[in-house]
Amino acid sequence: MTATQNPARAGAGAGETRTLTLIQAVTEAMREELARDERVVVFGEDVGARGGVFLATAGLQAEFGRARVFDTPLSEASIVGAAVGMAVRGMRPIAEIQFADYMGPGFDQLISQAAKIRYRSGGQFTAPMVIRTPSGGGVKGGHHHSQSPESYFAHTPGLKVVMPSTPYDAKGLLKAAVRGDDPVIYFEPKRLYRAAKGEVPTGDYTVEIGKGAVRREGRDLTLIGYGGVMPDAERAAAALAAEGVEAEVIDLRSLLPWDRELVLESVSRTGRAVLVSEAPRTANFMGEVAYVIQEELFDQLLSPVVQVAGFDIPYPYVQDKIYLPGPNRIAAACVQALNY
Amino acid sequence: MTATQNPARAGAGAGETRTLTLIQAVTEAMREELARDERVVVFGEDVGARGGVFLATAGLQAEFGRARVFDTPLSEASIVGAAVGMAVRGMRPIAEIQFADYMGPGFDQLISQAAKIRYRSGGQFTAPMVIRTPSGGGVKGGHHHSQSPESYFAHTPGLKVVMPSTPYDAKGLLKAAVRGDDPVIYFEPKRLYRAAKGEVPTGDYTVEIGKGAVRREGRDLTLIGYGGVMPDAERAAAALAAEGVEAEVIDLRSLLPWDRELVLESVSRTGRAVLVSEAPRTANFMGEVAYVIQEELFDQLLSPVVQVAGFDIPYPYVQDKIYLPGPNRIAAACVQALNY
Amino acid sequence: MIQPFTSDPLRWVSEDGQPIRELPARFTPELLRELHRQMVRAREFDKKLVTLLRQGRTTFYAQASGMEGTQVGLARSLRVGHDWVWPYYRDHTLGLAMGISMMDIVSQCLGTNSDLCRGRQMPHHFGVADKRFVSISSSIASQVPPAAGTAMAQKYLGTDEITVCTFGDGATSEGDWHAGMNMAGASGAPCLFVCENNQWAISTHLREQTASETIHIKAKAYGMPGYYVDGNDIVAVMEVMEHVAGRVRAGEGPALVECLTYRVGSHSNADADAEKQYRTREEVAEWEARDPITRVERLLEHLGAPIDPQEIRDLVAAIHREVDEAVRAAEATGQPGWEIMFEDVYADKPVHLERQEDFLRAEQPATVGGRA
Amino acid sequence: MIQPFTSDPLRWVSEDGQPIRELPARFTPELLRELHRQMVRAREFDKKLVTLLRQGRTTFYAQASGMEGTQVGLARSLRVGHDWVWPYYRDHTLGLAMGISMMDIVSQCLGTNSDLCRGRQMPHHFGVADKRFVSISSSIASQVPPAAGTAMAQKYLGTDEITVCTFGDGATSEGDWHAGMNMAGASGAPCLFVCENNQWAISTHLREQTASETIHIKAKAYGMPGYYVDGNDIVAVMEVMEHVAGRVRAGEGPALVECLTYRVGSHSNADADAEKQYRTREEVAEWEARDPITRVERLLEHLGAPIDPQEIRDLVAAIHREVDEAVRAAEATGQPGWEIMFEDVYADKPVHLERQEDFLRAEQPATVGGRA
Ligand SMILES: Cc1ncc(C[n+]2csc(CCOP(=O)(O)OP(=O)(O)O)c2C)c(N)n1
Ligand SMILES: Cc1ncc(C[n+]2csc(CCOP(=O)(O)OP(=O)(O)O)c2C)c(N)n1
Ligand SMILES: [Mg+2]
Ligand SMILES: [Mg+2]
Repeated sequence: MTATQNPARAGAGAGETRTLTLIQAVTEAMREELARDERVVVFGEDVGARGGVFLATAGLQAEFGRARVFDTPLSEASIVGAAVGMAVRGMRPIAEIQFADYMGPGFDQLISQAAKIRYRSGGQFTAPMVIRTPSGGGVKGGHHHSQSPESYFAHTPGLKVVMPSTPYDAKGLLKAAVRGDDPVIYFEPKRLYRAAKGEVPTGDYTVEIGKGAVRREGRDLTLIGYGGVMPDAERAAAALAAEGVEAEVIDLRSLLPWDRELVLESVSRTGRAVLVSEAPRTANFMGEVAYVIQEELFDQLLSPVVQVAGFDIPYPYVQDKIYLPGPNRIAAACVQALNY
Repeated sequence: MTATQNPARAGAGAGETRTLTLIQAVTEAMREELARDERVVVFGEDVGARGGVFLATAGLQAEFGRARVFDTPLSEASIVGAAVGMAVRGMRPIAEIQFADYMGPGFDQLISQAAKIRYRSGGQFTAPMVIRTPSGGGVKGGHHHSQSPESYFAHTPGLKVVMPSTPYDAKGLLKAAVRGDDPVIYFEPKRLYRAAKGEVPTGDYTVEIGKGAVRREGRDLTLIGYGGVMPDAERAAAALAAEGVEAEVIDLRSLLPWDRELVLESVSRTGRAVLVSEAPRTANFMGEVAYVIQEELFDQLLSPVVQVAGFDIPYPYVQDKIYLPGPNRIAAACVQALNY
Repeated sequence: MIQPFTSDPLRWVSEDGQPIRELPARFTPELLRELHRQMVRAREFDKKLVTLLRQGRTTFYAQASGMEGTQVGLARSLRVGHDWVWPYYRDHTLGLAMGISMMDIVSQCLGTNSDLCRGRQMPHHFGVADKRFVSISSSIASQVPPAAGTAMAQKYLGTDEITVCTFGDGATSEGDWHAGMNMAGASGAPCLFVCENNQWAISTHLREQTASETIHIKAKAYGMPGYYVDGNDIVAVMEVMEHVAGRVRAGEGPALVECLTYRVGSHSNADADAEKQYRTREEVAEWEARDPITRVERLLEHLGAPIDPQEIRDLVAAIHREVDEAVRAAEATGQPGWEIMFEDVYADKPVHLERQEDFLRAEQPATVGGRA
Repeated sequence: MIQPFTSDPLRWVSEDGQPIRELPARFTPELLRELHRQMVRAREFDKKLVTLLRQGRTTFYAQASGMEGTQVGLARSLRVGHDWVWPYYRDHTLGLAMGISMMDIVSQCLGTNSDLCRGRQMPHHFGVADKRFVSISSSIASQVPPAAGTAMAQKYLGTDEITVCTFGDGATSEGDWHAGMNMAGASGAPCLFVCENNQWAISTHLREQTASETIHIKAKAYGMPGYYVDGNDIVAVMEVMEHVAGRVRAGEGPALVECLTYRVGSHSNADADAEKQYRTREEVAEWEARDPITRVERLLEHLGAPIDPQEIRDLVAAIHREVDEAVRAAEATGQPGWEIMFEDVYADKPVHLERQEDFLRAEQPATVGGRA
C-alpha cells in the first residue's frame, strides 16, 4: 500500500504502453468500451460531429455511428435523465455534461433518480451509468467554466465520485466506472487535459474506484489532493525535497468512496497532513478527510491538519491564477505544518 | 459571548412575549414583514388558500390579498427564479419550497443566479430574497420528505444559510433574512414545527445572521448542533448533567457564515467538541467546523472532535427514528470524547 | 378517426351512460363487467387504505378515487411485463389493474418485510420489477426524462416494447417534464406520455398552473401528437390508448394523451378537509356525477345487461376481504430490521457503510428477519 | 394585421431588398441609414474583437454577425433605461444598439478596471445597471425564470415597464426555459420573450434540438401568442416587436417572438473551424446571401437613396477607430487587483472572507488601483 503505485505494476501487467495526454486517455477508454460492449453509448451536447467542446469524443461518432454516439438537446436534465432511463433498461450509458458548472440543471435527476433508484426500489432497478464532465479552473473561464462542484456529489449517498489526474488513471477509472453497477460522476480536470501526459497501456485494465495512489513517498508529511491540483502538489513536494523535506504525496482519485486506509496509514507515519483542493473552502469535501484524520490519529498528529483550498467566492475571471492553489501556496502550507 | 443567550436579553428588549410554536413564529415573522414593507411578497406551491402543506402561511392570503400571497405553478425553478427576478427589480420576495428535498429542480437558479448575480455584475444587480423550506427527518417521510441538504448550500459562496431551532430565533432570523441584502436559504426543521415552543416577543426584533447561541453553559465539553437535532442535544446534555458532566451546548443557527468565534471560544475552554447534525456524514457541513476547531485549537484539544451525523444512505422510511441521532447516541459520543 | 388536438375531449359514452359513437365490438358486456370489477376493486382498495391510515397503521395515502377510468383503461392498453412503465405516486389503481398484487402494494404502504422495495420509501411509492413498473420517486416529474431514456434504449435495442410515463397536471410545470418530453420528441423514441389531469395539484387549480388552455396542446412544443380524452369514460380511454400505443409501437414516435378526470378525494391525508380550504363541495359533486364506475353501470343497463346490486355488494365484500387478507399477510412478515438500511445504496457495500453499520450494530440490538 | 402562429416568418422586405408589404411610413431613408449604421457598427465591432482575440488580448468571443437585423431591430423597440432586459451571451449587438458604450463592452471583455462588472466573468458577459441590461449568466436559459420574476414585479408595482428576455434556439430545450415561460404565462406578467433562432446551438442543429417545427409554436404551451418573423429583415423585426411590445405593455400578458436568423461566424473562438466539423460552406453561403445589412442597402437602392460605397468605407474606418479607442482607453485603466476578488460576494464582507483576504494579502504584493 505504501509503495508508489507505478502504472505498470498496478494495472495492466507487462503490456505495451504509449504516451497519451489525459484527454486522449479519456477518448481511448470510451473507444475501447464502445468496441467491447454494445450496451455502451456516448451522448451529450455536441459530442457527435463536433467531438465535444474539448474534443474528448472526437472521432467516436465517425467510428461507431450515430446510434451509439450522438448529440442531445441542450438540457442537462434530459441528458442525465436519459442516462438513468437507459441504464434501468439494461444499457451502459456514458453521458457528457459539457462543463461541471452545468450540472445544476441536471441536479435533481442526479440526486433524486440516479442516486436513489437502487435504494428506493430495494435493488429491483439500478442505474449503472457514467456522467463525464470537465471541471476546475485555470483556463480563464470565469465562474461558469471553472467551478469544482464535486463536494455536492461526494455528499450524495448512492453516487460514486472520481477524478483522475493522470492519463493512466483517466483510462482505468473510466473503464471501471462503465463496468461498475453504480452511477459514477467522473470529473475531468480540464486544465490537465493536455498538460498531463503519461504512459498508458494499450491493453485493457481498470483502476479500482475507491482507491487512492501514492505519487511520491516521504516521511515528513502527507500531502493529499485530487484532480487538477495534483501536478502543483507534486511540484510543491519537489521544491520541499530540494530543501530536505520529504513529503508523501497521495492522489485520492476517488472521493466517494475515498481511500481512508491509504490516507490514515500514511499520516500515521508522517504525523502531518496537508489537504489540497481548489473547491471553495467552506464545507469542502476535504473537511471530511480532515475530520477523519484528526478523529483516527489524534495522538499521532504532530500538527493540525491544514487545508489549501479555493476561496469562498464565485470563481473569478481576472484572478484565475491567483485563485488556484499553486505550488508556492501548497509548499507554504507544508512549511506551516512542519513548523507548527 | 459565553453567557447563555436569553431571548429577552439578546433581542427585543423588555417587550411583551407570548408562547408560540416554531411554525407560529415563522408565520408571525412573515405577517409582520408583509405589514411592514410593501415590497415583501410570499409565494410558492399551495401557500395561498391552503396556507402551505404545513400551514406556515395559513391566513396570510386572506389578510394581505392574492397580489401579495400567492400560489405558483409546480416548479421550483420558477419559484426561485421568480424570486431572483423580483429581487433584482427591487422587491423583497419570500418564497417557499414545499420540502427541502425539492430544492433540486431549483438548484441551478440558486447557484447560477441567486448566489452569483451580485458578484458577476460587480454589485450592479443584487438578489435580496429568502427561500424558506422545511427540512430534516423524524416525520416518517422517507427520503423525499426528510433530507437535510444544507451542506450543498453552505458550500455555495454568495448564499447565506440559516436554520433556527427555537421560535424566538425562527422569527428573528426570518426578519433578518427579509431585511438583509443577500439571498438567504432559511431551513425550517419540520419536526420542531409544533414540538418547539417558546417565548417570542410580540414586537419587532431580528437575530443577526452569522451568530450562534449558547443554549447551556458547561465546562466539560462543547456540544454543537443546529436545527432539528437541538432538542436532543439539550436532552443529552441534561442526561450528562445528571451524571455530573457539564456540557456547553451551542446552537449554530447560521451555517453560512457560521460563528467560528463563539465555537472556538467555547472549545478553547472545554477542550472537547461533539458536533451533531442529521445530514449524511460524508462531506457534511460539520466537517468544516471540525476542521476549523482542530486547526485553531490543536494544542488545547483533549480529545478528537467527534461527529454524530446521519448515515451515508438515502434517508430510509421504516428506520426513520433509528437514522436520526437521538439523545442516547449524542450522549454516547460525549462520553466517548470524555473518556478518550 | 382518432384525431389529435381536438378541442373537446374524445368520448364514446356520455355522462349518463349512452354510447355517443358506435361502441367498438370488443366492448362486450363481459369486458365491461370485467372493467367495472377492476374499477370497483381499486375504489374499495382506496377506501380500505384510508381506513388503515386513520387507524395509524400507515402514514400516507393518496387516493385515486374518481380516476379509475383513466388508470384501469390505461392498464388494459399495455403489454404488462413487456412494456415499461414510469409511473407517479397516484398510480396504485394502474398497478392493481396491471396485475400487481394487493399484497405487493400493501406491503409497500406498510413497509413490511414483504415490501419489494424494502421499506425505503414513504407509503404509496411502490415498484415491481417483473411488471416493469419502475419504483416511484416523490420528486414530481422526475420520472419523465428517465422515461424518455428507457424508450431510447428500447429503440436502440430494437425491441417492440414501449415506455409509458404517467404524471399529473401539476407535473407539467416542472422543468424536468419539458426536458423529458423534448428529449423523447427529438429522439423519436417509443414513449407514451399520459397526463392524468385531475385539475388540481394539491390546492392549486390547473388555471393557476398554466395559462395554456389544455395540457395536450403542449405536445406541439415537442413535435408530437397530443390527444384529449374524457378520462372518466373508460371506453374512450381504451380506444384512444389502443390507437396511440399502436402508433408509438409502430415507430411513429412519442405521443401525449391528456385524460381529463378528477380526484374526488383529498390530495392525501394531509388535506382531508380540502373542501374547506380550496375547492367547493359543488365542484366535487359535479364531478361525482361523472363518475367512471357509474358510467359503466349505466352503459351496461343501456346494453340490457345491468349488474345486479347484490352482485356489487358481494364484489365489495370480497374485495374488502382481499384487502384485509393482504394487510394481515403483509403485517405478519414483520418490519425489516435496521441492518437493511445499509443495503442497496450501492451494488456492493463500501467500507464507510460497513463502518457505519458496525457502529449501529454496537448501538442496536440485532433484529431478526429481513426479506431473504 | 400582425398575426401570431403564422406558418412562414413575417417579412416586409424580400431577400433582395424589395418591399413585399407596404413599407410603414416611419421607415424613411434617414431611419434606414441609421439602422444600417448601427448594424455595420456591430458587424465591425465583431471583426475587431475577433482580431483582439487572435492577438490573445481577450480569451473568448461569440460573434453575432448575421444576427444584426434581430438585435438592432429589438433594441429600437425598447424604452432603453426604462424597460428591463435579461439578455444572453450573444447580445452585444443588442447592447450596442441600446446605447451601451463600446468602452463598457470592451472593458468587460478585457476585464479591466473600467469593467462595470469588475472582471468577474469571462468576456462577453456584460451588464449595465443604468440601461437595466442585467449582467449575463453563462448558464443557458437561467435568465428566463428571473425575467418572469422581474415582469411579475413590474406588474405588482404597477409600472409601465416591460421585461425583455432573449435566448438562443438551443436554450429552449432547457427545463428552466419552460419554467420561466410557464411562470410568465400563469402570472400574466409583461414579459416579451425573444428567441434569436440562429438554427445552431454550437454544433447541434435545431432539427436535433427539438422535434417541434418551429420555436414560436411552443408559445401554445404557455397560453401566450407566438410570433414568427424573419430576423434578417430589420423592418419586419421592428414592426413585429413594436406591435408585440405594445400588447405586452398594455397588460395583455407575455408573448414570444421567434426571429429566424443565422450566425454566419463560428459559435465562438472554440470552433473557428465550424465548417469543417458540423455544417457546410454552402449553408453558410446561402445565409450570407440573406444578410440583414445588405438587405437594407438594397432597400435603400430600391427607394432611390443608395448609400455611397465611400460613405460605407468611411463609416467602417470610423468604427474601427472607435473600437481602437475603446480598447486603448479600457486597457489604460489596468487590471483590477486581487483584493477585488473578495468584494460583492455579499453586501458586507463576512469574517471568513476577511480572513481569506488577509491570507492572500500576506501572500500577494499589494496592487494599486481598483475602480473607484
Ligand atoms: C419536485 C416536487 N415539488 C413538490 C412536491 C410536493 N407535491 C407532492 S404532490 C404535489 C401536487 C402534484 O399535482 P399533480 O401533478 O397534478 O398530481 P396529482 O396529485 O393531482 O395526482 C406536490 C406539489 C413534490 N413531490 N415534488
Ligand atoms: C446550462 C448550460 N449548458 C451548456 C452550456 C454550454 N453552451 C454554451 S453556448 C451553447 C449553445 C447555445 O445555443 P443557442 O441557445 O442556440 O445560442 P447561440 O449560441 O446559438 O446564440 C452551449 C451548449 C451552457 N453555457 N449552459
Ligand atoms: Mg393533479
Ligand atoms: Mg442558436
